[in-house]
Amino acid sequence: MAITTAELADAVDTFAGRIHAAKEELTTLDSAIGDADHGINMDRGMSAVREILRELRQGDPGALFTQTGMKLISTVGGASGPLYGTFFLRLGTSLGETPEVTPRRLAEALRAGLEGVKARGKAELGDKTMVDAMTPAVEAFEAGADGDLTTALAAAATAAAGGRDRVTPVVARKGRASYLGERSAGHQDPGATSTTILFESLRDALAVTG
Amino acid sequence: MAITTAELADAVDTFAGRIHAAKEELTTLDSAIGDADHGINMDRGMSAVREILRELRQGDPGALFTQTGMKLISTVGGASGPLYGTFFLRLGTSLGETPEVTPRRLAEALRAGLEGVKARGKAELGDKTMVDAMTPAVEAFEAGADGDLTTALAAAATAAAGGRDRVTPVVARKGRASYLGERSAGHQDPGATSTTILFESLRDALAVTG
Amino acid sequence: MKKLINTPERLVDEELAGMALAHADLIRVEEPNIIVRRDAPRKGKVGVISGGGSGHEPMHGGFVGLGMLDAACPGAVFTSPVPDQMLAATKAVNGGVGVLHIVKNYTGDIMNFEIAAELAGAAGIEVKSVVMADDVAVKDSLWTAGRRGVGGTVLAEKIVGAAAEKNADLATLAALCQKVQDNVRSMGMALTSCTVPAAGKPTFEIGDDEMEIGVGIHGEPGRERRKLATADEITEALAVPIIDDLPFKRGDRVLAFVNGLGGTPLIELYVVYRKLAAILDGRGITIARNLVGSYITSLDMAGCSITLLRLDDELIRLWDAPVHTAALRW
Amino acid sequence: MKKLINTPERLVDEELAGMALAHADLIRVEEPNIIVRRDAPRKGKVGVISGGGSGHEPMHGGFVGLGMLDAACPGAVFTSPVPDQMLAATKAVNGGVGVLHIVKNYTGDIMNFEIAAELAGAAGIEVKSVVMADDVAVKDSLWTAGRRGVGGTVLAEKIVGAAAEKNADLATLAALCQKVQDNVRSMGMALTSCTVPAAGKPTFEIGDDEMEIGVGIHGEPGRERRKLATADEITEALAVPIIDDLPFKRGDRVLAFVNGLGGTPLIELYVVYRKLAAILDGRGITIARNLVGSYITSLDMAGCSITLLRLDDELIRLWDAPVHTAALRW
Ligand SMILES: Nc1ncnc2c1ncn2[C@@H]1O[C@H](COP(=O)(O)OP(=O)(O)O)[C@@H](O)[C@H]1O
Ligand SMILES: Nc1ncnc2c1ncn2[C@@H]1O[C@H](COP(=O)(O)OP(=O)(O)O)[C@@H](O)[C@H]1O
Ligand SMILES: [Mg+2]
Ligand SMILES: [Mg+2]
Ligand SMILES: [Mg+2]
Ligand SMILES: [Mg+2]
Repeated sequence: MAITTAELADAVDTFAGRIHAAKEELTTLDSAIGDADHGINMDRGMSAVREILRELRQGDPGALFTQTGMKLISTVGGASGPLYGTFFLRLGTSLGETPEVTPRRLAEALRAGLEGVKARGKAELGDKTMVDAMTPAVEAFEAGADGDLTTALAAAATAAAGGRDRVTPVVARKGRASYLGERSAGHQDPGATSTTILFESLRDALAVTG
Repeated sequence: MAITTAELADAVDTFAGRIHAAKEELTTLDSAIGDADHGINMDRGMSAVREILRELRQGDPGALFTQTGMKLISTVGGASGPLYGTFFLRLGTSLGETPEVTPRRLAEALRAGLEGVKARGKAELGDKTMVDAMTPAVEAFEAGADGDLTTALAAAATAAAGGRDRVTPVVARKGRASYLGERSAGHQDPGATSTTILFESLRDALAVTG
Repeated sequence: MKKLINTPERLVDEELAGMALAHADLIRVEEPNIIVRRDAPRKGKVGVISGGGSGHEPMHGGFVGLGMLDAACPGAVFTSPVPDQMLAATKAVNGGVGVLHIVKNYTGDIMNFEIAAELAGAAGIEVKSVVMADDVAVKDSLWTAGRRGVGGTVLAEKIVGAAAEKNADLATLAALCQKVQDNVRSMGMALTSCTVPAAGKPTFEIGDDEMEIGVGIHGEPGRERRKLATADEITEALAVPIIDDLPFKRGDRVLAFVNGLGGTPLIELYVVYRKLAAILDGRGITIARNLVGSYITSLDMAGCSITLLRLDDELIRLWDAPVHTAALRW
Repeated sequence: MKKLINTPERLVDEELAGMALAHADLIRVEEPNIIVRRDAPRKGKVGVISGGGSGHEPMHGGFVGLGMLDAACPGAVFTSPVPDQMLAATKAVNGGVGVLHIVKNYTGDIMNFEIAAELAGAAGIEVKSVVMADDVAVKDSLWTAGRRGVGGTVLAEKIVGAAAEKNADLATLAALCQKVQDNVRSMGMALTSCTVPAAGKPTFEIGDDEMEIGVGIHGEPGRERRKLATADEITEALAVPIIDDLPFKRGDRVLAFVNGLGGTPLIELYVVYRKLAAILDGRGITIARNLVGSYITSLDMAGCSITLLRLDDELIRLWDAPVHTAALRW
């Protein structure tokens, strides 16, 4: 039941496709409490990743994620570039040269990614950032990683969305949204939204059909 | 049946009041084929004239018009400042120190004013400028100057309006409107409109009641 | 209308007060609203003045200082100044060897400067006037008011000012200004209308997918309304009529001036400059000097103008000569 | 959306191409989109670089040249540049004695510069970073992203650049930059939203009778929406929080910087400057130097910002030192 590089590459590709589709939505969310570019930024980065995906598909999962992270760092910019970049880089480093990924190994890698994001961005839970979607998602996946993969992925995606929605009423304390003070309350965070899309992409691409 | 300085001052005052009332209309006309300031310009000048009118009322008609002209020149600017300024200056010079003005003398003075405007602005009949209202107005007044003053003034005002309307369909060849080329056709000229207001003011203020 | 102003009536006065405070080292502001070089008059130096309606900042007041204008006469917004201003400015900069009036070709400017020159002459000051009329969007015809003076005026003021600084005489300066006029052509376009403060609403209506080609600097509508186009297409639409008019020819050296109209960000002007450079390069015309920025504006209008000046060694030398004004300095 | 652009995707590349052509005497543009001083690297001189999203022109690219920046890294519009750019710029200006990164305090800028500094360090180049965070509209708190870097950055780049030109060492320059940061405060306001080209529509909706007080330079809505007010009231609404924050006190000498956000005509900035001068005068604060113009913009946003820097003799001397860049020159 281990996951192959090709399957993980499909997941990355799914994420890229959904980001492209959500480009406007993410940018609109960022207009309200940021600078109207989150969808544009993520789409620029994931489109660049897509271009090297065919090649990455040939290698190991560690390289897939490391290269994805590096590509994001060198094409996205903004806050999301280093953050998503670090996330994928840490995923890659954690997986190392493992040829196949078990759900448990994936859980460890996701944890490493999350910790990387927190170290880079210094955001805490409740600051109203992508961390608020990523943390419950990783925790839910960890909790289910020894059981059924599909179930664990579904739980992670649901937890991401829950985290995203939980901080919508909250006042932002990190990123551009924090400049708005009280006015940021009531708006959905763009980064938490793209993170939810990430976990939904993992769920839908990696789910064991049947 | 001669006209006194006080009566002429009333006419100037009437003109000032009507310009003030027509400020927006004139500016709107100038928006279409000019630079959106004719009403503002004329109102700035005539308001300044109004401030010295009480004093001018004490002197002779020549001084009234000369001072009106000088005030316009030094407060209006634009094309209309030197043109209306010259018009009133020439009226004043023509009247000299005459204590009272007969219709015939007024006709001569208006002719001098018109010639001054043409010399200063070098516009010909049909160029779509104030000259197109002023010329028929002066001619009509000249034609009637030996008859009834009220009738002659009415004819002048009607002729001004006729001249104004005659050049509305025409392509402008002078002033800012000329920059528009063909696009100036179909628009009423702001300066011809203010000149019509001038002759209507003379008509209404100087008309022999009864 | 959204503007950083108090009242339309006080706008020009308050702007001049701000300029006087900000640039006390360069200028003084005197009644009746004239901006005079701090050290004017300078004995033995021809005074160079210009003026016109306000709303074109930094022109002309931002060009008063060493190596450019000795005085500027700002009228009400988009309204030629009154002769009293030009007369006062002429007296203020009169160093005993005459004063040059650089006049943009607008009926109002011409007439008001004319009256001022008559009055200055009567007061014993020799005045020569040169009329700038570089806008190729307007047909050059004896039967109309003729071409408008636009971007070329900025270049003329710099070049003539440099020669005046070196004590060229009045006749020489007038001839030099005429030489600039003879070799300079411009054209502008607008994405939006401007809003005259006293009018309170945009001068013209324009659709979201439309632009005006051939606008002047007073919110006068252009000669033609077209569908909105790309920066490259717009640059072409301005550059080609300019080039063809003089015409500018293979082997010519030019000063290329890309100007913003007041509401245009600098980033866009460089996009236009890039295309302009490519067009000129394609025709074998060399850009020897350039100027990119908002120097002759139309209040808050979004849009740009292009000006090309054919250069020779004399003009290059004068362009390169030191200038120290609020808006141009090197 | 009405802009002089070809496509949003090509905007920054084409702008840089235009800048490279217009200012070939000052700069060169290199992959991956960095603007480098023509004569960099200079042996024995500390390199000073900055960078940030595009859309703030002339900042930072317009400040590359003698006496200011050695390189600038423009990101996509309103998006921090990527570490590759800062790394390449750091290498390009490395004269062997270290490189200073002047970073505006935005999460993205901080992180991307941080990564670049790590990489540069790994490549054996000593890097120090100073973070500019002068926007008093944002509460200064350990619990948030902290204050934004805005107008103070322009002044820091000028002053630090002047010292670097005189071969001050890296530690001295970092301390000097921090000194500017410690003495500078800013605040901005918007009359209109800007339009991010790739987004194609205004970032925020705003009524005809409304304004945003406390906006940043990225079209972020401000802290507060208010009814439109006069220029004097707006100037007061910006100046007082700035003065009270440091606080600036009676007897202080300051540099007063009135900045346009991209869609604001110069005439309006002088109206604001006039009132600012009156406010400072009323509090016994002396304007020793000033800067009025659009130097740190937010695309086509109409609005302004005010920056005050408390000066001492050292800062005045460095401000007055020669500078030759596309946007600042004396
Ligand atoms: N310090 C941080 N830690 C984690 N996530 C952050 C942090 N700052 C911002 N973010 C996330 O980044 C998102 C914005 O990304 P983006 O718009 O691409 O970058 P920028 O804010 O530079 O324009 C926010 O919605 C938020 O979720
Ligand atoms: N050469 C001219 N001769 C006579 N009248 C003219 C001439 N040029 C313009 N005008 C008149 O002036 C009017 C415009 O005046 P105004 O708007 O106040 O000045 P400006 O055109 O300088 O803004 C035009 O409508 C026209 O009637
Ligand atoms: Mg953003
Ligand atoms: Mg007009
Ligand atoms: Mg006018
Ligand atoms: Mg951004």
